[in-house]
Amino acid sequence: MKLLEVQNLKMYYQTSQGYVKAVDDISFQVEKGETVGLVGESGCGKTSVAISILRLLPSNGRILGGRILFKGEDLLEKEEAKMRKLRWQSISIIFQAAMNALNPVYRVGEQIAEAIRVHQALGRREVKERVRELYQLVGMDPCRGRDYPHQYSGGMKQRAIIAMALACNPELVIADEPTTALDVIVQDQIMEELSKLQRQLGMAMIYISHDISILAETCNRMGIMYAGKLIEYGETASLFREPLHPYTQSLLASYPNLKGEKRKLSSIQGEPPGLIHPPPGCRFHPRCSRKKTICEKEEPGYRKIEDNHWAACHLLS
Amino acid sequence: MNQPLVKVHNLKKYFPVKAGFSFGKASGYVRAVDGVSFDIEKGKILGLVGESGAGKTTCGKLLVKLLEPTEGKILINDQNIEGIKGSRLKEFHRLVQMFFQDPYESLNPRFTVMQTVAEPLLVQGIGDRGERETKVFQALKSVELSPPQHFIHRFPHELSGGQRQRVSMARALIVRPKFVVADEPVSMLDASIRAGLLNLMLRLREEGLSYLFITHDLAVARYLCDEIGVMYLGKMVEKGRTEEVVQHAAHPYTMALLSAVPIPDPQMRRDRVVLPGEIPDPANPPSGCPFHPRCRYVKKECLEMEPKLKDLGDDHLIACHLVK
Amino acid sequence: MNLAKFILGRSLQIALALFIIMTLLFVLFRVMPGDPASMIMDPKMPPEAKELIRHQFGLDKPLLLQYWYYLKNTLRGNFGRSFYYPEPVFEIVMRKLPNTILLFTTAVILSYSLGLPLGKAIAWKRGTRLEVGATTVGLFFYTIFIPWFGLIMIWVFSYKLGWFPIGGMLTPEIWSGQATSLEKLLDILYHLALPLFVLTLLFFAGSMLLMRNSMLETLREDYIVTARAKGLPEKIVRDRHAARNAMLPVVTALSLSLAFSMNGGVLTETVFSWPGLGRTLVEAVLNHDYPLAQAAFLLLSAFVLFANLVADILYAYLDPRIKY
Amino acid sequence: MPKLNSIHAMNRIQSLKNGWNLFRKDKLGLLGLSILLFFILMALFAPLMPRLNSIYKPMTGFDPEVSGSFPPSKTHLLGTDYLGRDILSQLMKGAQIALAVGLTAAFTSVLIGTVIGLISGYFGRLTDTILMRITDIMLTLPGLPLIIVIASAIGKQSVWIIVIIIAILGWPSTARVIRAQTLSLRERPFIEAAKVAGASSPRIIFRHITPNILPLSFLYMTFGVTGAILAEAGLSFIGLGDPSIVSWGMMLQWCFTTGYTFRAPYWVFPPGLCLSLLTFAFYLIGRALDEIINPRLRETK
Repeated sequence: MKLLEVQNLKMYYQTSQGYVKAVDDISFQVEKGETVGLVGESGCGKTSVAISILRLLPSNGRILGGRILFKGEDLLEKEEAKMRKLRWQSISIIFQAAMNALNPVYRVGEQIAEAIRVHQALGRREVKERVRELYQLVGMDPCRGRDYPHQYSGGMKQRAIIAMALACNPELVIADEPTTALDVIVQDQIMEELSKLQRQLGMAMIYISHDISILAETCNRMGIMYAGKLIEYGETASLFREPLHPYTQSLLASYPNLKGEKRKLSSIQGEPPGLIHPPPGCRFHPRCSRKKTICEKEEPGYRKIEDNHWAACHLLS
Repeated sequence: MNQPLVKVHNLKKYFPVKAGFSFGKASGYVRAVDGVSFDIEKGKILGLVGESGAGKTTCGKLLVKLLEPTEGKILINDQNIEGIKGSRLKEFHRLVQMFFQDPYESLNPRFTVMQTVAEPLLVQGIGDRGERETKVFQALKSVELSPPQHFIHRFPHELSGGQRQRVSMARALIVRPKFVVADEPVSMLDASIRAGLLNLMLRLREEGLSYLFITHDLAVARYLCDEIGVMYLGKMVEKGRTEEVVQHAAHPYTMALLSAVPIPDPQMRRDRVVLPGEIPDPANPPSGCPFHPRCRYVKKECLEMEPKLKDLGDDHLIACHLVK
Repeated sequence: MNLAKFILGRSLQIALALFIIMTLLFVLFRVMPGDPASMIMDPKMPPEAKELIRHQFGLDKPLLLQYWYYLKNTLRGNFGRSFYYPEPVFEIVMRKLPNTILLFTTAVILSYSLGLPLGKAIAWKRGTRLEVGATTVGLFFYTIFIPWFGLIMIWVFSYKLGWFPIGGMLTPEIWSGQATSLEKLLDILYHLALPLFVLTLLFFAGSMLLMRNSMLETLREDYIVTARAKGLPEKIVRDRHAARNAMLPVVTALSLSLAFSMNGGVLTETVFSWPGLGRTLVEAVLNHDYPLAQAAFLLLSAFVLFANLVADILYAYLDPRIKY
Repeated sequence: MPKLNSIHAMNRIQSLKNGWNLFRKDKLGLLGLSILLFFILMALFAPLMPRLNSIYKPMTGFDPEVSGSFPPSKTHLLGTDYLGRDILSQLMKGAQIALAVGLTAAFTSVLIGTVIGLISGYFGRLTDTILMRITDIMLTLPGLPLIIVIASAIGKQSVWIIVIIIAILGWPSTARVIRAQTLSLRERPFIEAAKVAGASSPRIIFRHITPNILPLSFLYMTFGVTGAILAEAGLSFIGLGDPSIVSWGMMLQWCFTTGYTFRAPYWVFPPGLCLSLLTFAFYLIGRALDEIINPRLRETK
């Protein structure tokens, strides 16, 4: 059953230089209990997708089109009060711990309890008990709930944020760069923990990351974003076996590997475009080694290659 | 065999820790680098890997004399660099240069690319104005920023992250150094840009440049380095030729580090050894083997005695009691 | 926690500051060119009395010894006799101190309890006409010339409308007669109203602007997005998460601006003839009553330093990251 | 190859232009700038008044036809003071004094503060500890009372002595900010890069750190002007100003001590209003500059 359907979403930021077209006509779906990854380089609009789903736009952000269906209901049509109830209760989000996502002046346990109290009519005792449970769930000592965020290490903050995200048993959890700025070993601990919890609790997850290698092991399906567009979307295995879009192909070839043969890395010429005046036609064409004349003029549509594997590229026709 | 270009012996750097109100008195020391030795031959790359707080960056800064060692000896090109000052220090900086981690912070925001790249020549008193400009053009071309006239008048905020990093590299390369300390130069860049810079560094190595390459990413280290040294809490715990370390890691920490690296291929399942806990406070390191609190194979010996580096043969060194 | 140690440390700093002020006063009034004796002796005194004071203050001794006597006398509260009033300086200043505390402290508390909520509210409604208007008016009052504003207030409310007295603190008829304490209290409030209003408005503008800026900074923090994502009602996000954190820089600024606020306090006391330390200082200086001026200044500084300490303790209480 | 010098000059002009474009968007900043321009014009035209007629000399110009303070008339557009001197010409002269006092005092104190902050931040250690302890103590002293005490101890009431006192007492706030900025700049990798390039300490201080803190010093100067003008006016109002000079504070003092306060609103209003408006203007300009110099504030728009 489809849990979340994002259809033709458009989200722009208003700036003095013009509109930043951060999310431009993006569609994808998340089934119940599955994990979907969104990969893209910095500034490609992946975080904007996340905050659009939760409708947490900054004051200059505008959703200019599209629908976001959650269990069949359009979130963009919902009243603010109803939306507020839905946040965390049904859809929660895991922010980067390095980004100060915990309020420095309150005890961490209290911040988790706050999320529970808003959504569930529980007594003080029960809330306390639930917080203890959550701490145990993410492998932390419940006594640490009495500490303030600055007393935690990066990895512990991230665990606490995960515990907070799971507080109300949401059906969908969005993890926005959950391990960026953490060391390799702690990153591995956190990813392992998240996979375990996802299997155990059965919620659906959207992972957002700039690092395709982290998501390769975690996600059932994956979307590749480039300059505000979703350029390829499909089953992870299929996407890695046979990447369709030239960008995906080059991206995969730019990762060094620890296992297997050592091969020369290929890099992509140039830099990602600015999103105020993105290139016409296919946004990747200025950097594409196989571009044709049509790529400069016409925007490519999605083409379905296999079941559940799509890409937007003129070369595929 | 070649005479090594860089020889480091028993290098130590302790930082005093000050507590609250005490006036200038140190209440303890952080042993950021604690007895590290290695050699780097001409045209080779040694990778230092480890988690943050392992002392990699301090090690790098000691080699370019941004910090003075507490103890130990550094020979570069057969010259002991201890206590050199004034004109000899300037001369030293023609031989040894550095690539920095953060492309956004390593360029003076008020300097144009021209001013930035020409600065080493200016302070070293190399060439006249015209010669310096020619050299800046050459340096920009060598880091693949072309055409150079496109870039020389720009300010850092008008460049992308990858371009800034190239400018920063051009500044280091303009004095034609023989040895470069590269402190995580690609860790803040996106994958597609990272590959280009790694290939650039490999090309420069072909031209005879040697590096100390500092990274937390073993996959990148494998791609770039001839040798890998693994650091943990200021100490070298394993060192050897890259493929040897990657394929036949012997130290439990190296094994854990290797197993934590994600593989960009869903077909390949790795055997995860998830290491518990986090790196301890370097101001207060554990007794015996610094890794023992997180080690699965910990023995009584490990708590009491610090293991020495042993040679497994073929220059593969390891500091662990498990290996006899 | 170590609150006692923190307070002790800060108290030592205050003692040091007072010592420096005392030394400064000594240098200013005794070492500066001119007859030092004339600075602490009334020119109208008979010669014998002068000789006595000269001896008492050790003015016939070497400078260093004088300094020692001066410090001893000051610490004992022996500031000498006023040139102008027939009583010891110490008694005069101790009588004035409560009046300054009453006016200044009430104004600070009142202005902050009004300014913080309003600053919070206008930051929340950033970009609206209300916000722009309140900010502009606030800025105007923040930079207004207080004596002038005070005079206008007196002109309107006392002179034209006759609602309040022109100045002073007490009505002699009430205090010499058989008035009840309630009547006396009301009389003080009647005199306090206008100067309090002026000073409060002035501090209020500052606190509101500070809170607004601090709030705008805080609203950009990531934990505010987290709070919204948690589905918390807007009011809780604003009050519990944003405003609570925005308070921290405001309190820091409070402790730094107390000394600055005292400028306004002194001028207000002068315009409204409020019998506090500030007005005493001004009058003493104009009357060349140097012993009184010194004592008034010393006490005023001590009061500001003490208020600073209170603000620092408040900050330490508000911010859990402070470990004294 | 193009002449690099001229290109760098162009770049500088370009960055000034960008700064102006940002400033222009701040309506309050523009308001401040126009008020300031108005007062600058006033100061510039001040010398013209006595040339028009000697009764318009701000200090000594007595009108034989009026004795004492009178409301505005045709010859005295803003009225006269208790000696029959023209208030308008006093007001214009006062603009000159206020600008001169404010700018010199602020410039001097910011200069001292910048140098001390730079030294403290760059060299650190004991120098830093001593300088910052002094700064902290000075910051906790009540400023105006201290100026009053020092001015009275010195005895001579000259406006330049007052300027010097204000300047000497005003540096600590700048020093603190510049020190903090220097400290953070000193740790930035581009300073390390300059060291690795072989640059000497003077070069690092003057070529790398100073250009990056000057905007901040300039910003503090605009705020410093406000403080200096208000301090001089306060001192004059109390009666410790320079009696040989017509400053706005002095005008108010004359009015206050001669007992005209409540009888001559035409005399009380203008100097106080000018004072408040001028300091307001500098503050608004400072605020607008702050948004340009500290980009954190800019992002939300």
